[in-house]
Amino acid sequence: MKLQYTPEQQAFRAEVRAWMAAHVPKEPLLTLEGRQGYDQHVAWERELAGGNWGMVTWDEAYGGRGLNLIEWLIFEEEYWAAGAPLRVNQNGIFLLGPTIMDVGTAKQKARFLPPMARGETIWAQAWSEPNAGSDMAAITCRADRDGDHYVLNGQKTWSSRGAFADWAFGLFRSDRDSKRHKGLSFIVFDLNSPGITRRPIRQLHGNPGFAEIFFDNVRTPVENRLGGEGDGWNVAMATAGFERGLMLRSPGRFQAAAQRLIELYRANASHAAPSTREAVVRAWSAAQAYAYNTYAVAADIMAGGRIGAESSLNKIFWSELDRAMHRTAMHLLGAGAELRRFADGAVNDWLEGYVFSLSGPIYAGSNEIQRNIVAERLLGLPRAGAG
Amino acid sequence: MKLQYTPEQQAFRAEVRAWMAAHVPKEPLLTLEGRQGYDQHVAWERELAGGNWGMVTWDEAYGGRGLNLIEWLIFEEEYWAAGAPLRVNQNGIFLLGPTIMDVGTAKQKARFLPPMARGETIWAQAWSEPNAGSDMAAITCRADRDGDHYVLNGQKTWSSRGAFADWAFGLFRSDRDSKRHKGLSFIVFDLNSPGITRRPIRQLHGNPGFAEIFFDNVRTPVENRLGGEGDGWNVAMATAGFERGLMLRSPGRFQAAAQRLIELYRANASHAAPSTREAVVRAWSAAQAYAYNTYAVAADIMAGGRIGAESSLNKIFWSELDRAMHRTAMHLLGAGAELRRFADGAVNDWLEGYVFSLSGPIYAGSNEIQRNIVAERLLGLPRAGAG
Amino acid sequence: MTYRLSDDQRLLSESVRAFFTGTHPPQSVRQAASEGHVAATVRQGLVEMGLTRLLVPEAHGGLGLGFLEGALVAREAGRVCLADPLLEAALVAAPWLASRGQTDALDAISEGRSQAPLAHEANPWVLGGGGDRLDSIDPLRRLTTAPQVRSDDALLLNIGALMTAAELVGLAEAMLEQACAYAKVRQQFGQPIGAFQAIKHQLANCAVCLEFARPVVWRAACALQDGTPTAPLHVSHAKVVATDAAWSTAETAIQVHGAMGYTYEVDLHFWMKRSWALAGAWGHRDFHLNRIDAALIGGDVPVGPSFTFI
Amino acid sequence: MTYRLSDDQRLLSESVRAFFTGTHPPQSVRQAASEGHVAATVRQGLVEMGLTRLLVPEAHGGLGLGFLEGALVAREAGRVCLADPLLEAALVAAPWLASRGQTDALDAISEGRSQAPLAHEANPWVLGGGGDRLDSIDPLRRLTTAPQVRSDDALLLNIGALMTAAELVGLAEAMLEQACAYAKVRQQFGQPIGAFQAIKHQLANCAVCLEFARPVVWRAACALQDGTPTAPLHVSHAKVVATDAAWSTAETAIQVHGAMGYTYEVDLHFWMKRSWALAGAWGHRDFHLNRIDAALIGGDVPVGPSFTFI
Repeated sequence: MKLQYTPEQQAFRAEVRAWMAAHVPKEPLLTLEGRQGYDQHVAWERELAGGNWGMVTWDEAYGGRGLNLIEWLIFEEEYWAAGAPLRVNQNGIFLLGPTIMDVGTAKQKARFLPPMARGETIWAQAWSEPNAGSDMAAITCRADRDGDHYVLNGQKTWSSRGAFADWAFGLFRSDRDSKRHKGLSFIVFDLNSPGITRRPIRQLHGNPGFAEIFFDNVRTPVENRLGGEGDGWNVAMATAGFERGLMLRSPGRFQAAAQRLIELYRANASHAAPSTREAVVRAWSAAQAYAYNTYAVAADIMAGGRIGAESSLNKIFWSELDRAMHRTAMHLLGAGAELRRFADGAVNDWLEGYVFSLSGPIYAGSNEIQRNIVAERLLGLPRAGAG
Repeated sequence: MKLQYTPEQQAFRAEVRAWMAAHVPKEPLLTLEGRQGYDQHVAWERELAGGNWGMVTWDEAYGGRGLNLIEWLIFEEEYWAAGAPLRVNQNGIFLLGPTIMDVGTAKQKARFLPPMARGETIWAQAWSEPNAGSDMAAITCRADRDGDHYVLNGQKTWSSRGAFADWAFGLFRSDRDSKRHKGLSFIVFDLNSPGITRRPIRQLHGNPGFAEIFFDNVRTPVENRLGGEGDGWNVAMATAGFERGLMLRSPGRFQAAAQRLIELYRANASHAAPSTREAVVRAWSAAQAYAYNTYAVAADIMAGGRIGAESSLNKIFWSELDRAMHRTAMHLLGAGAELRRFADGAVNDWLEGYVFSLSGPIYAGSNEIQRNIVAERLLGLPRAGAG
Repeated sequence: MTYRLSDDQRLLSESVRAFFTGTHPPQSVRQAASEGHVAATVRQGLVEMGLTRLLVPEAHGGLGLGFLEGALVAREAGRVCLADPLLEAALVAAPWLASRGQTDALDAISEGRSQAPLAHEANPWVLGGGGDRLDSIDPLRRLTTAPQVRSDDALLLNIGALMTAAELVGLAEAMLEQACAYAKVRQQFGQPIGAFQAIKHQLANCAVCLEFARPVVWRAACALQDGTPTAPLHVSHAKVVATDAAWSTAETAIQVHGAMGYTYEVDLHFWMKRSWALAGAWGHRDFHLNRIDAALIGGDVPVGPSFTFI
Repeated sequence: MTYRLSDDQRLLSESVRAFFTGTHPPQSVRQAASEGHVAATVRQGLVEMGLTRLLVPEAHGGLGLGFLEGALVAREAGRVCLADPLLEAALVAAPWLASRGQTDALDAISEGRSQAPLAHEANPWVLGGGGDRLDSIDPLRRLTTAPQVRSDDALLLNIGALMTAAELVGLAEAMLEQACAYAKVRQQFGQPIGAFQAIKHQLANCAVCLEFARPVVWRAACALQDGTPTAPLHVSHAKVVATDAAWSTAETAIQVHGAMGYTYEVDLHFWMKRSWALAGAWGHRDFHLNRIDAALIGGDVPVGPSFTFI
């Protein structure tokens, strides 16, 4: 254990901080769920890429800087400290990217990673289906082999970024006779392929969000398969491990929220209940604990470890922390909590954040599924018989 | 809705209060789990009976006062306000008594109720078996018919008051070929019958508590069966409804604890965390809500209703309230929380109470079972298939 | 001492429930949200049912009922997420104006012509007043900055908080029912998700929360009606437990619905948004918590088993 | 920046764990409780393993290791519910005395002859001192009122709180393991109770709690070792999360054990009692919560993403 940064790391932090101070948009961008906000966020990805910040851990050949995970964490800390926008390409850089790095061929890496790092190709995920949510092994979308192509048919849903993104990835049943986890293949595809229809889903706050994707004999070349045919479940689980584990939610985001919450508390201390005060203290405590844990996971990976079922602990923790922090803010706002914009015209981003936080315990594998994974894989409890 | 007491009810409250002030022991009794404390508590039952307070709701013919449930609640309020001892005969007066009243024959009522009200017969319960705890339908203790007797064999365990009580009641399998809920009979028996061996179980704090009861060809007359042969499950469920519902834990006990907790808070306010302060407020709030709900249940019963699965809501609420209140007190006591006796020699009854409160979510049907009942019987959710 | 609704009170609840069920299905909520105002037929129905003059004194042509009856109707309004500010006008403004002898506005409320927006320092914005429009997360709350009347009178706050608490109870009940209904039909892993203990126990916790919130609200209504000196304490108690019940039921209900609960297509969000809004209305959660705290820890309210009804 | 135990630190943990597992089974806890003192062989083993002089400076014949190594050993002591006041003497008193140049008592600690009971205003009673005996719920804590030394020095409190936090982590880990082991074998309704989601999810919650408590404790140990100015904040953070983890795991573990958990026969209670006792030792939970509160809300500790390591 050595909890000091090297001079090089400190210099790197200063470099990130200076760049962000010069480039982060002064005004918040519109929501990336709408066309206009999406375009703003894509432009921001390209601005980041201009500074060579697309994905700092990747090799320079792929548009990165070849940095290690500690430096990635420093980058993320300064990114969130600067109040920089959400990453519209997170499905690409944080989920698919590491998977390609892990199981992709040299050709696939060269083809997919650089445009991802440059923000030229924005990625959607396409995991769920109407009857395969928590039970993802119930997938029925088909990928029938036809020579050097797969022909995709079926329906995906809850595709984040699905409305506007360029490409997507998901699991398809490449063996028609297979059941459950077997016979699935991990396939990436161009969202503008003939035969694809996308329909944005209107979210509870009235804006479009994720999308449904319908496949009608969509042809995608076999070289767009990641990993072996029929090995898609394992490839996806590795992706899910990254998603829930290290990268999907880096700690800086929660530390920034805790910091803002402390400020909000100070401004409203006179009418806050005791439990609200302590919830503010707990927000900082939990965000810090999450950061420490992330540094520990990063150090483990750097020492040759892999993220396993521990990522489920992470998913439970950050999603419930995020919801709790925003709930506390709503209590502090009191009568103003319900306003989408305050009287001074400022957006009530605590309210938006609270609504968004409600998706945390649901998406990327519901917390009920995560608790099953923790219990069965980490604690060794038996799978259910009749229960 | 009419939330004022009548002058008669107020006069009754004054009468209870005056009697309690004159009779409640000035020094706390020893724990009723030990021989000496048990005897003290039995003496107290007889003193209560001397004032005709054994069970105020029963007919005068059975040693009661023929009062209604509102008056019973007033009695209980003043009982707990006076800091009177635990009722060593609660298995009798609150659990078995109402069941006898419900399904007993005139002869059974005349035989069992008056000595119960007079504190002459103290009752133990004998529900659980080593392999039938939460899963009570797994009972294997047998009651084989032999003429006008049942011959009891098997083992019961976790029998509260089992070590010293005079009589006990429980479920026995009277149909050898039956399974699960069928073929059980509800039988009461003299704990001093030949063939019975009792073994006190040492509880975690080192004192004896509940007991194991071993049956070796114990003969008990058929007239000691309550309800029909094979109908024991239904009779027991009625008892369990009373237990979990109205009578097992009357609100006064929790209101008294909340009152003491507020005093403890005031004495320790300077070093209490904000959440502890709010937990104190919540203790009063929850104890009051529990009291209101009990008055509502009492009014429903007086209007001809019966307690059903709602009693499971009650059980969950009071058991978690009790644990939360004592946990809060432990936080307030700080360094002193661990002491069995404080430096001044006073017993740390918050610690004792905390330890006792841990049994609340376990006994009388674990809270997991209660939540299943609520979900299935009140909310109509399906029983588990593969779960 | 009878902690039980009278036959008349039960009949009132049942008939209002039947009326709302028939005339105000979720579709009317959806329609009011998209059109920006409630259908005229809904308002007309409220007038015809006598709900707008429920708490108007008989001397002014009203039904002259009390706060408990008002709270029972507010709960029903919550159950259907009523797309009309009935609560603010008929259940809060009317009885307060009447109690202050300001009877001029009562006819307009009775006839459904006025929302009589009243503001209080703990409830700064009003439904349907003048001034600037504010944008609430609840599309059915047309908030504005300029009230018709502003008063910081304590009774006004207490009536507002009580009725809001009752509406929150109704909202929570409805959200629990919606979640249970979904859990019975949504299949995953070859069975309805409601068969899983993880789902069952979360929903059971909501039922516990509600079971012990309802009687607190009725008790507060009686205390306010009876002029009990500690009525403000009981009103705050009601607002806190009702807010907690609605808030936790909302979080559970959306969790049970999974991604479906995050869509506009499922009705749940209307009820959630109303709950979030009402948590802050007529004294927010922390305001009422602090009022209980001040009475119990700082104050001299008698506590203990002898004081169930103080 | 490496948030990872070194190979030496891992080896230390593993060898201490192996040693305790071999020499200090639950039976020795039970025996110490019934006999009123720990077996002499246990103490002798601690001395022979070098654990009594782990934090004694090399100049005084010790191993001269740091607070993180001490915390790792304290955690192992918690895992086995060590029936010896090793923590108070060797992990708290020794390094504090050494830091204050009071080296006279170090030999006695190293040789296992002294428990060197030290008191602090936040930890008023001591293990094995003189004066009156106090009766702890933990039968293995022989509390007395008269310390050998009393100091209200902040470093003493911080060392005591850190080591206690580490022991609490070990206690929680052990209770979670005991509950899981029981849930795998106890059958009800035809299957192990650990197959029920209601049990699984409660235990999973404990695992989450622990996963995010451990790194806070190691971070506090490093901060104290490095002399970081904000070390007291980190120590309080560690004590709070470790206390919460142990307390909630204890409540879950007894619930999973059902009535069996309420018996003396099952080992769990020794671990629970130690947890309850340590929650109050070296600054109780509320004391440390208030210390964090004062630093964050009242103070000027820098917070935010740039200040993970302050």
